[in-house]
Amino acid sequence: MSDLLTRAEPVPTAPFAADGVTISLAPPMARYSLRARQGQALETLLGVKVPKKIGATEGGIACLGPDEWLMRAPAGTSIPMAAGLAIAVTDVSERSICLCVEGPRAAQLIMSGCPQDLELFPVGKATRTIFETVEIILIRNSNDQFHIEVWRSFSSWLWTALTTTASH
Amino acid sequence: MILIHCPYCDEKRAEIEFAYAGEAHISRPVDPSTYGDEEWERYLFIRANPKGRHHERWRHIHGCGRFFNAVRDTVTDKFETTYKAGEPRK
Amino acid sequence: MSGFRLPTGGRVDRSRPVRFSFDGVSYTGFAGDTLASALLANGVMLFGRSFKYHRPRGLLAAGSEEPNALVSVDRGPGRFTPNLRATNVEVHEGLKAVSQNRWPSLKTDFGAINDRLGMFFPAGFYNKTFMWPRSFWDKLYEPAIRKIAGLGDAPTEDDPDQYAATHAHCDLLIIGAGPAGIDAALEAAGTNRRVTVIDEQDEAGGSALADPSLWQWLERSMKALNDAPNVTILTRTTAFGYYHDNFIGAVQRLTDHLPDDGDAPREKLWRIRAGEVILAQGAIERPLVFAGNDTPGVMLSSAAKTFANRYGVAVGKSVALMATHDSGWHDVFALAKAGVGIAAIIDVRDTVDADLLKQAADLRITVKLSHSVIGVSGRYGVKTIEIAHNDGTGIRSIACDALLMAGGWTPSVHLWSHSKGTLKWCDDIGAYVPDQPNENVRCVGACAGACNFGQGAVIDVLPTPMDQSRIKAFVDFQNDVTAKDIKLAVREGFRSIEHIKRYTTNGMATDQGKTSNLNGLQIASTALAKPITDIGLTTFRPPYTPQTFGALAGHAKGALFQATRTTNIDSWAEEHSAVFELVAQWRRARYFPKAGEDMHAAVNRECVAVRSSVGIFDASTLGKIEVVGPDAAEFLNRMYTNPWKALEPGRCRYGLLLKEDGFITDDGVSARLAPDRFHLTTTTGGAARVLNMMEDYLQTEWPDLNVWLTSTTEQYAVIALQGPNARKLLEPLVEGIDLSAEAFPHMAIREGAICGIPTRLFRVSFTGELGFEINVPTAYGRALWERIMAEGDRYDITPYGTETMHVLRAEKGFIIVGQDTDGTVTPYDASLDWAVGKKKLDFVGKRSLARPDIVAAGRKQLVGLLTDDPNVVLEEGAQIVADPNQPIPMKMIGHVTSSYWSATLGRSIAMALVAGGQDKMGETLHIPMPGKTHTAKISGMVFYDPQGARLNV
Amino acid sequence: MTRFSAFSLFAKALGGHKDWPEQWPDAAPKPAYDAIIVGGGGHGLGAAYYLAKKYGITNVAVLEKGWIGGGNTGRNTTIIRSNYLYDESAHLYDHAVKLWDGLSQELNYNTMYSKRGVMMLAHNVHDIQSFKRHIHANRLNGVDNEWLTPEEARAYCPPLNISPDARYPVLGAALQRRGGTARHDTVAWGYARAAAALGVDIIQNCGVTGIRRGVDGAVEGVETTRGYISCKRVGVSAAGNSSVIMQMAGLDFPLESYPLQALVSEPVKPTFPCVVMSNTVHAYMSQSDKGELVIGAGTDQYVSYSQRGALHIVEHTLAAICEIFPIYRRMRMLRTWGGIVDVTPDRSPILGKTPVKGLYVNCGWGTGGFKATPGAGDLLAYTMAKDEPHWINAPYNLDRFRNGRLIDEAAAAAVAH
Repeated sequence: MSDLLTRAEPVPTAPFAADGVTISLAPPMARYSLRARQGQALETLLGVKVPKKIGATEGGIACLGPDEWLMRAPAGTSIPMAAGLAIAVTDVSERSICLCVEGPRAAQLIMSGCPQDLELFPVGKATRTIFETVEIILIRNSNDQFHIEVWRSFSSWLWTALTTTASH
Repeated sequence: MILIHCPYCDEKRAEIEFAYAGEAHISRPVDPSTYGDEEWERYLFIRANPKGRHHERWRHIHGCGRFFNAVRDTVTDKFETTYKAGEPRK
Repeated sequence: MSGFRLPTGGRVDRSRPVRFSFDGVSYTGFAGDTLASALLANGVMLFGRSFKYHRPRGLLAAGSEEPNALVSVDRGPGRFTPNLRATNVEVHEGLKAVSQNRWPSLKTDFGAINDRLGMFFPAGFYNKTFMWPRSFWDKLYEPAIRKIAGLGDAPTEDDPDQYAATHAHCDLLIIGAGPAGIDAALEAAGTNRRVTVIDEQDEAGGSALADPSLWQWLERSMKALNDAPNVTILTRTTAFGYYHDNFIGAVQRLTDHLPDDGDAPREKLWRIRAGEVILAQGAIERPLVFAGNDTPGVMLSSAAKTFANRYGVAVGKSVALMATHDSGWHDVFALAKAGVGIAAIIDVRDTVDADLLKQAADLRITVKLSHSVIGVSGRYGVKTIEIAHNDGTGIRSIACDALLMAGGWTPSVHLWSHSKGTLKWCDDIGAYVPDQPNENVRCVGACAGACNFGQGAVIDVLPTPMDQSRIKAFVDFQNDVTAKDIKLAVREGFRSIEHIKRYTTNGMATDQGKTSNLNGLQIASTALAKPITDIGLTTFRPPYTPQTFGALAGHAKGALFQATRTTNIDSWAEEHSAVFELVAQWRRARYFPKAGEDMHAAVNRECVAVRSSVGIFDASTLGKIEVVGPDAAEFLNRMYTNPWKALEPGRCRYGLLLKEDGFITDDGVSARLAPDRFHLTTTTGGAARVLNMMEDYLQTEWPDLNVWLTSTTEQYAVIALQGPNARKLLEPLVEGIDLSAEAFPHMAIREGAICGIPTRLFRVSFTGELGFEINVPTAYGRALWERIMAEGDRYDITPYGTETMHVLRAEKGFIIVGQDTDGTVTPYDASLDWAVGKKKLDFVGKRSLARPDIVAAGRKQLVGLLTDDPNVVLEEGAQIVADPNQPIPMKMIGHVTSSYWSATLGRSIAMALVAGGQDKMGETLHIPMPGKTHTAKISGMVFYDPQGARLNV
Repeated sequence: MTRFSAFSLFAKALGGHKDWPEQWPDAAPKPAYDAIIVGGGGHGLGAAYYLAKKYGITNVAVLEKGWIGGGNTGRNTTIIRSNYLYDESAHLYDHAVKLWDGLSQELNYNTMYSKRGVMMLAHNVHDIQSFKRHIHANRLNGVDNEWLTPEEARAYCPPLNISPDARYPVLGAALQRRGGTARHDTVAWGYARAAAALGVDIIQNCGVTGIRRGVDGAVEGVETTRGYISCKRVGVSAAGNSSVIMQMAGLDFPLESYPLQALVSEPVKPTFPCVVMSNTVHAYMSQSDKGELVIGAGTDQYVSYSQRGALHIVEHTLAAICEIFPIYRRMRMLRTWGGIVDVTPDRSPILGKTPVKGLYVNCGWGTGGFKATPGAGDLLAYTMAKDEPHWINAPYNLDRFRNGRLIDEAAAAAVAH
């Protein structure tokens, strides 16, 4: 649908590479904030399993809070808006961008500004946290690969912070 | 930077993920218009501010986003416990 | 020349000579030297001048407790650092060090006049004088005091260096890599615990580095630790503070020891969270208090041993020892074996261990028991010392060129105290030792009080036959605090050690009392005739040693200090020479000047363009919250002052939000998209605050409501199109939305597409013109903006900024929360009665609106203000009075909140908060400004199109 | 009282300074007093001094649980200014500034009041509007406060970075030339010495453990760690501990106590000529006579009596300082410390009578107490002597939290205290 207008991204689209770590902008994706008192309600609505434990991820859905899930899916994916139900589905696809940080030094780089103990942060875990003064959502895809979801207007700051530290 | 146990995440997290939210268990009246000026002042402004055991609210604002309650010693800054919003005063 | 390099020994690399300079004189040292050891090796004994008396000073210590030898190091432009301890500065090729706090030179310092006049400058002298004549304080006395005070010069240029920071986590943190710390690390090596060991020196080993008999052990141990995968060792790293829950701050020095550091970070801040902490910080030797104990060449006995064994430097050719503790004897024996001449051992004690006497005899060292040093001769270096029997008899002098002091040991409990662990007094070592922990921490080795350096006597001031009130026996060397200063403080009624510290400044120098606190306590305790434990102990506070501002802050330097939030359209504004302003964390285009235009001209042009054709404005920074759920309307009805339940889907409403105290905190236009879905907007600065406030009420007061809040501020780029041609311009671009006045009235919202992009299209206006606010997915904001600019060309579309937006809204009397209101303004004060639901039983802040002072007459109310002279644009913030001729202080009845030149109206307009203003319509008020008093009449707030005819088209 | 002067210093020097008398006797509590001040900080000692000096009430005791001046008096950044917005505040703080002027001579104790000027930086349009509002209000109230352009601001304070590219560029500043600093300890000691000379008992290590009230509810005396003392007129000036003391009299107060941190650098030669405050980046700084850069940090977010702050607060403060004054990045932090500040809902003090007869209170100064020291002492003394507030402190009553007549400088202008 965006064949007419082109996207403008807040950080370079070319990856940044330094010793032991690369930082790159993940391609656009669909993001939905899912809110309900119980995960079951969402499973009924979406017909997929959703993680029940805060911090767990399952099939692109991360449980961020007792009644909050973040769904990340291929760009263009649309889901029912749950009209009338005690469920809140909100499209936040463009609220944030995703920085992909990977390499043997990825965890070390993120810990430069994030108080999480990433040596004890299991693969598959997702959480909202903070990098210095900027809020992020941190997802560990593999031992050496993290996704950082950050609101667009903060992302150029985060890009500078990560690339500066990585080059030290 | 204190460590705070979030009763929802069930993890100890760094203080900079949290926002302090004042004294706990001061609930808004169902119908404020029934409150006289002094009751209303007490609700709005009067605080225990104890030297010692303090019931207080925190929000895991850069985490699960939930407000919760805590009992902390204001002299040592050590937490006695944290518990979910809505649970009875500890 | 008194000091020199020993032919052999030490850990310096004699195969790598290093050239450096001190006060312009060039010297040679070896790799591994400190500035102190290298200068000693070259025979330099004079390192600095003291703070108050400007007395010549040499080295007291060999480590970070050094109070005297402070130097400045100049690494080139912007890289000047004052007050560095020569004992911690590692020499490198080209190192440039200079002495400080002296004029014109270190050898000849005019400030030393203070020393001659010292008797007139006892502790607290400045409290007692410099009061007459009164005017002299600002003009003469204070500037003079300041000139003489201070140590080195401050840097004068921006620091080009980078600084780094990180968080770190470990299961066991060991602070101090001396023998005790290394043993603790070896114990944990090879376990599954993550162990981090940090040490402030360039090399691990601590006291072992000064004891060749331990070097093999040290090498073995460090190899084992370096090989252990679970152990991390950080040298040149100082743990400076111990904070809550085993959070330790440490700074690692990365490049200052290198000749050329390229662009690597200079220092790195480590923010370490540890499961358990082991403190192995060792102990610091105590100086002795006697006349002349600050003469260059008088130093701690352990320091002399360190210089000899670690750096291969003798502190003198003929060295004497003044001891009250066995450890000094062992040091001297070591020196003798290293080939240093020993003049004598003087010990205040009547008896010492027979084995010590035997060793001294074997080494043919003269020993004087029951004796004390009572004087030192030589201003820039020790020439002779005078000693006397403790009973004052038998005064004689001994020739020597260095005098060592062995006064016993003080465990380093600084970090333990930061952690709020308790201390207990230990009589046999005459010091405080750790008692009960407050965190998961324990002390090992000397800092736990396990100083197995032999026996000692605890003496406050060495016995002397001289009048103690006439001699300068120093306790705090850097601050020039003498024993008699402390006695004076006690005499003047300062009894708490905190008072004594503050009155005498004992322990307040850059060494923070590492060598002076205990001696000060002992002297105070004697003077007060009270046990030391009754006097208290000054609190240890971070940092353990001084730490660079840049290290604690520098990682947040420049662009990284704090994020500047920008919209997707910001880059376009920048390319089109917008002038920006900062609003909360955002940067927004304020106006778009054309060549030669100032703000006034640009804003006039932009205003006229909007009113006559169409303007385009980036409104993306407005806060947005999506409110979703069956109880959405009920929730908003409880939050906002006005009713929300009856709002039809597809319609918008202005919402006013109060704090529970009844004062306005935010406002915005919100739309109902569906029965259970609202799109809220907030002010730019209020977005986060409002969301947090709403979450608070929702989660803790009304958890029963089925409604959820999601910030969508950054989901949408928002482009405002305002002006009579807005619809015409928009029509060809929009799909699926009928823009006609009938189908799409003012204060309505429609969903559809624009240029192929889904949009939430608001028909709203903050200008009073026909207007639309186009919400599209953020990434397409700039592209859409450019498309509309192109399409709008035929309407001469004009981009405008926040300044023009402010003028246009003021012409219509729309308020800006935070400018026309200020946290003390109620809806009634702001003339927004219409926005308060009279029939509503409750909403946040309603009860407070009934408080006596809120309903009282005479409150300041928002009104319009028209100057009698239409060309006068009042200054925002100008104060308003009823009677301009009254004397100062005047009775002020209000102030101007907004004031602009209205190009549309051809005159100035203003809004003001005026006491009882709504009842004063038409009245003339006065605005006294410097030089001129303006007059203005109170009016309504809507200056343009009061009927709203331009909106409903 | 031995008069302090260059001459007495000279004379005593010849005697080896052996016969300086105590500056104030270490008094033991008497069974009864006409007036008791709880809290031996600058405010409390000042109140005792003015009670004796201006109102002839000399049978007064100051009860200090630790050592005098050991609380916020000895832990603050010593900034003095009076350029407040509201009439009530301007009158209150300017009353104090007028007393600061000449205090050294009145007390015969050099309090080192240095009129170095206090400059507040404006970093955005809102700051400018707010500062202009202050300046115009101050002018009509007779309080000096003037607007400076960025260049004028840098001329007044050369280390200031006025580059337009700064994250928070300096768009101008408000300067109060009469503002400045003083030596905090000497204020407490000077008042103690002068008050003692007028007969006031300064009683240290004497904590108040209870307040005894009679059948009519009026104050009868105080229980202390050193026994009961009878007294019908008790003034509480206990800063961070005010809530605790007022609860002894059965009064709940609109107060919360927060840790406030400050820090100093190593001493250097004169480099910083004035006081600079920036509310937008949360930093303020001056240079002491000793040469240390004195820097105020923020409060921690939670209520605490621990006098122990967090590292990230210091990190942020120094980052802000290094942004405004980049030449100081290589300066080094020598000492940090924490105080306990008692904060009211409108961040203005409570100074006056309480619902309990004979009980008076001076609290809630938040981070702004030091500058008000002489004024607060004088007004508390007046209120206790006359059993009614002076017109200057009348608005600072407890009723305002009930009737809504708040004095909220911060809400009005967001200027740091």
